[in-house]
Amino acid sequence: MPQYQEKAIITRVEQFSVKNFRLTLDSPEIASCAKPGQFVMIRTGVGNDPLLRRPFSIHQTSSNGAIQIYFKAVGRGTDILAHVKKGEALSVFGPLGQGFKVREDSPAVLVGGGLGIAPMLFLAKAICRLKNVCSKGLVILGGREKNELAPLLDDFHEIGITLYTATDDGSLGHHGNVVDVLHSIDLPANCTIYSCGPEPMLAGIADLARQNGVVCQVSVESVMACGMGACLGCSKPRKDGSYAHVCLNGPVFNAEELKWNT
Amino acid sequence: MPQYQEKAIITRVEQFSVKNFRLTLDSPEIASCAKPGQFVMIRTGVGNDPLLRRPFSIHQTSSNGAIQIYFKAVGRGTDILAHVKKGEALSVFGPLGQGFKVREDSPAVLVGGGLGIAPMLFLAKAICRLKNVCSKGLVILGGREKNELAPLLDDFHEIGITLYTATDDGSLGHHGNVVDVLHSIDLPANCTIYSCGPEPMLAGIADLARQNGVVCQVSVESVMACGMGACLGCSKPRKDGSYAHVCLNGPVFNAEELKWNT
Amino acid sequence: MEYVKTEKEDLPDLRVNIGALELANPVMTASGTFGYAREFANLMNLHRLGAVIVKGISLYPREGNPPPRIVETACGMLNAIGLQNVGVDRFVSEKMKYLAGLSIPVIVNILGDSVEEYRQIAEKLVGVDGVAGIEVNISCPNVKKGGVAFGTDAVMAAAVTEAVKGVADVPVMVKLSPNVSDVTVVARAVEDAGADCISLINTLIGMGIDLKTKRPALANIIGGLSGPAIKPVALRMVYQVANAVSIPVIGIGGISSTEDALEFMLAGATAVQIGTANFVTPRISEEIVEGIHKYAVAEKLNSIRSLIGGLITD
Amino acid sequence: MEYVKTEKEDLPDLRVNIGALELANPVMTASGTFGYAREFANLMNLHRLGAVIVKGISLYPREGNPPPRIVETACGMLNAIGLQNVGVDRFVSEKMKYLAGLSIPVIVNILGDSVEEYRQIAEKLVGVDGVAGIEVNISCPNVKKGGVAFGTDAVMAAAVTEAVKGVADVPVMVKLSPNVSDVTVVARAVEDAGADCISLINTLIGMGIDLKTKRPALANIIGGLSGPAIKPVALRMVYQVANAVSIPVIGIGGISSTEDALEFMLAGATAVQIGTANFVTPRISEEIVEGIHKYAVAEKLNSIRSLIGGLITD
Ligand SMILES: Cc1cc2nc3c(=O)[nH]c(=O)nc-3n(C[C@H](O)[C@H](O)[C@H](O)COP(=O)(O)OP(=O)(O)OC[C@H]3O[C@@H](n4cnc5c(N)ncnc54)[C@H](O)[C@@H]3O)c2cc1C
Ligand SMILES: Cc1cc2nc3c(=O)[nH]c(=O)nc-3n(C[C@H](O)[C@H](O)[C@H](O)COP(=O)(O)OP(=O)(O)OC[C@H]3O[C@@H](n4cnc5c(N)ncnc54)[C@H](O)[C@@H]3O)c2cc1C
Ligand SMILES: Cc1cc2nc3c(=O)[nH]c(=O)nc-3n(C[C@H](O)[C@H](O)[C@H](O)COP(=O)(O)O)c2cc1C
Ligand SMILES: Cc1cc2nc3c(=O)[nH]c(=O)nc-3n(C[C@H](O)[C@H](O)[C@H](O)COP(=O)(O)O)c2cc1C
Ligand code: FES
Ligand code: FES
Repeated sequence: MPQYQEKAIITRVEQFSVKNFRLTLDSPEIASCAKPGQFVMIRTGVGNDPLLRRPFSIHQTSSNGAIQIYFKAVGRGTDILAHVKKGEALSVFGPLGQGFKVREDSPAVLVGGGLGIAPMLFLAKAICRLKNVCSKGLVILGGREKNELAPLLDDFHEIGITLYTATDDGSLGHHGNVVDVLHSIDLPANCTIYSCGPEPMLAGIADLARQNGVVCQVSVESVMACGMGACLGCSKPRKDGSYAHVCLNGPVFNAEELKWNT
Repeated sequence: MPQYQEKAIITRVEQFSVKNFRLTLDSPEIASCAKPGQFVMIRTGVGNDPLLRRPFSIHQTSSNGAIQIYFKAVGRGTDILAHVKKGEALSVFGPLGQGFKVREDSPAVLVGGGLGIAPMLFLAKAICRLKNVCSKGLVILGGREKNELAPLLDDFHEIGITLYTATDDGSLGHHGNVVDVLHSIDLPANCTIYSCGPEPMLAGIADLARQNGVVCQVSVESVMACGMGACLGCSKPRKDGSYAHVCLNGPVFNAEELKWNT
Repeated sequence: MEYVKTEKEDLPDLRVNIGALELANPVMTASGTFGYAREFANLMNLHRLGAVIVKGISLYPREGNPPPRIVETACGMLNAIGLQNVGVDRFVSEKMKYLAGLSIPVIVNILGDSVEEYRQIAEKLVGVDGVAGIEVNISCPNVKKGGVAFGTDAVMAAAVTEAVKGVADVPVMVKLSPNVSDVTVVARAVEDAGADCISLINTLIGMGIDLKTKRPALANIIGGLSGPAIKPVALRMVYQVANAVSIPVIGIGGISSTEDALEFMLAGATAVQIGTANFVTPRISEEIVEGIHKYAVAEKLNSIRSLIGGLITD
Repeated sequence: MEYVKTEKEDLPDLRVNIGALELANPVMTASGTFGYAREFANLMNLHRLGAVIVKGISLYPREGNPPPRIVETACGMLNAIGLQNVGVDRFVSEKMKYLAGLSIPVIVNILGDSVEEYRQIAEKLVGVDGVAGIEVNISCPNVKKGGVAFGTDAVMAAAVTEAVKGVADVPVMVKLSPNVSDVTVVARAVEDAGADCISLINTLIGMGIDLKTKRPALANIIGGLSGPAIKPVALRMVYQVANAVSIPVIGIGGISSTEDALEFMLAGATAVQIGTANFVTPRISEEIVEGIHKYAVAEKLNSIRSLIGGLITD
């Protein structure tokens, strides 16, 4: 599993809302081997403060060596990233972790909530190279309000997969959250749910999957220092009482493996 | 002595050589009361690293509320300053310290070496409002090479004071340093030397002044944490064995007051 | 002497008590980082501070250490000022007049070379107008004789405390060193010796080297580390000491924001001192007073005291 | 076992000796920050490192602490991993094979709950192929039983050292805690007890608080502070210990650049360990090896050893 520490030039900065941004980075080595669900660790500052890299899902890669991240400014590190400019360089380390395991012959149901949308574009593209998986599949995207989703819809439409949306304030698609939408639709037979988003959402989806007897892969978060298995800081309790490491064993897990606080 | 902590917008960035920069800052409160030889403390970063402000002489002020600093990128803090852009804001604190005490009726001899040129423009302007002081006065500017001086010469020419230059590599003016120039000219009778630059240069000038029996004011440097007398970190040995504080008692001192390592 | 106090009716109530001393709010300025307060008078409204603690005072004047006295470190700084000060006599005659005119409590930080010296300094402060409290610095790492030994030895720390308490007519705060194996041992010793409250932490002992010259970055070789870098150590020690003693604890160490100050209160501090942050943001102490007020309003706290030791650890 | 060594003729000579062990250069990776080395294999050339020190190993497997285990601080981080590890038996059977295949010395960091446990772990490492040294961690602050007590008590520290030395067939390095009043006392005690060299510092004990939840930032409440923030404290302690003992001293604490590493050598360190910086810049350890080489060339040093303790303090 190759990993690279690259100085990546920022080739595009898109601001979707006050807090939501998408960066395109020239990162050919990472782009060449990244898989959906994997992530990168990015240095946000120049000095020693903030000290640690920040993890971001790979939002999409392109054949010309670019990767994208889609992020929200929530604290010190992401605030700095929200101010980078085209032409500047960022230190990017990746690709890291275990991505989604695409199950062939099983219709794919992708569910992304909030910033959990980030890895879904990459995954949707990969999945739609497999006909069966895609034609019966669907994507559900949820956010707080329209602006969080609208700028991304074109990219998903292009892929040609059935698309549902939900917003907390009803400004786009279903008025409510993605779990409501999942409940309201008929899941394709023998489908696999691939999801990413806040823990309560993932817990809800895991629950629904269990009730429906379908496989569910979830991408989870954790505080990380190294992103590569060196610090053992990113522990997540497994159902069996042991700890998994999000950066090494995840970030994508089979929902059944983890302990859910519900 | 009023002091202000201002968020100053950068209105102009000039790069004179690889390492030398001049910034114009919109800082009306500081501009309104600053005196030649005083300095400001500037935060260079956003996080806690680098932690402390950096001291810079006030290079010139303008009646429309601007101040300028002229600086060289020599380390972490100044490297960050070398990358600021027009429109960004810097936290500036000042004006600080005791400036030059302009002696009326005494012809002024201004000597600036290296970054010691910075306060000389402000001083030259102030001095040239006093006829006697200016008409018989002169300015000597020294640098490593032409690029360090050339971009500033127009500003000095405008003032209409006699100007000498010296460069280490001979690319502009006298081939040598400012102390050589001082030795080579006839000092105006009863003159006052005002100087700023590296310690060895100041020591040389102090020596020459003593030999010629003329008053010499020097602006010296020191590491500083607070710039305002609170930390007692910026101590400089006096001739009498006690310590002066550069930020409070200086940065401008009568050369006779200080202990020179020669 | 009367201070402008928050009235009981003013909500949120920001008052806190350290021993017999009532502060209008929990924000003080740390010794050695705020000069003699006057330096900050044209930058902020000094009267809004909870208290001012002045630069350490010794029995006789001290010239301090040769330069360099300070060096920046990652998120912090080292200092080896060497307790430059005018001595207690000149302090009382030259500096106290201005300070006594302030409507806020002034606490005098003292440092001696021997138990007897501490007693003598404290004696000279008895009855001096404007002195609202004494902070006993048993922890300054920059003075060769005395300083360190008192702070790292529980028996000596207790002896100094007792000597100062024996003469002082104002509350006595003892300032602990973090350079110890178990800070609670020293804390309990000074509590038993009669301290009215405990402040901590003083600086961690550190060192810097200039690779170019191959020399120490400080003329004194070692110095005291302060600033945001040390906050985690300070927070831990405040938490430990607050759980070990029953007198009020004052939190110090890297506090640079309202959030930092409130975290120390959750850990068990009754009040806080702002140090190095005064250099970075001269108005910070007043800003933190304002920030605590805003927090108390937003959180609908009747009294900021309800926060003290409120850390949830189940 | 034979390592790829710099030949005497290769100038500059970067070799250093820690006890009977010769390193090709003074750069090691610190325990707990470099996994079992394999994690870094596709990022750098492991063979260029002076040595690798693996994550702390205990007698029995440990699950470690619940999350959150880490929190960022100003220029540093707190960790309370709680020594998650597979235990010495599985370490030997599962991890040593790969490590033994490396052409660089592998040093095993061990931690026990009692003197006897330390001895047992060391015994299980006797004769294991690839183990070039043992680092005795008497200073981990994250394990309730044991850890701290050994590191802050000179008598216990000596007892652990003696027990390990009694069985070990490789050089024994004892890793000291910085959370003590006088680090030279413990250093001398472990030297007298037979330690081949001393490494320091381990993490400072610290704490973080989440104001929003009013809870500790770490599930374990307290944790170990590492990173650039602690460098000044580490440098001071290395300087003190190097002047107090005659066995080699290994410098650890916030080293993030070639300059940092060289400063520790000037302070008296024979070699250094890179810790937290491995997280920030995964390739940093190899970069520092390259940087030291460049420095030695630029400064025309025949041997990097000429730098050790070269601080000018007149
Ligand atoms: C594998 C992985 C993939 C991720 N992908 C994305 C992505 O594609 N887009 C995106 O916007 N974010 C993503 N995140 C979350 C992102 O890493 C955090 O938002 C970021 O680290 C916050 O840094 P900060 O300095 O701005 O916040 P800080 O100042 O460090 O903290 C601000 C707030 O954010 C919370 N926070 C900090 N770190 C994390 C974290 N790792 N996870 C969750 N909350 C955190 C803190 O508790 C705090 O409340 C991902 C996280 C992981 C672990
Ligand atoms: C009163 C005063 C006025 C000044 N005016 C100007 C000015 O107008 N223009 C200008 O370019 N510089 C001026 N300086 C110097 C300027 O403050 C330093 O260059 C700056 O602080 C270096 O910061 P840094 O973070 O870039 O360097 P650092 O990374 O902190 O250090 C890099 C190198 O610079 C040296 N250095 C650091 N601080 C100082 C200092 N205060 N004085 C001298 N050397 C230092 C260090 O020893 C080191 O070798 C002035 C200094 C003082 C005290
Ligand atoms: C420049 C400087 C001078 C100091 N002088 C004193 C002093 O005279 N007496 C004292 O008790 N503490 C002194 N201190 C320690 C501070 O009061 C405070 O305990 C320490 O700096 C930690 O807080 P901080 O991180 O907020 O600065 C000094 C600190 C600094 C930085
Ligand atoms: C996540 C983490 C885990 C650590 N685990 C161990 C350990 O198992 N054994 C040990 O002796 N030290 C351990 N340490 C301490 C480091 O080896 C090192 O002494 C300390 O971090 C200071 O160096 P640094 O500032 O370069 O990180 C650990 C440090 C960190 C950050
Ligand atoms: S983040 Fe370091 S092991 Fe996962
Ligand atoms: S810089 Fe603080 S007193 Fe001069």
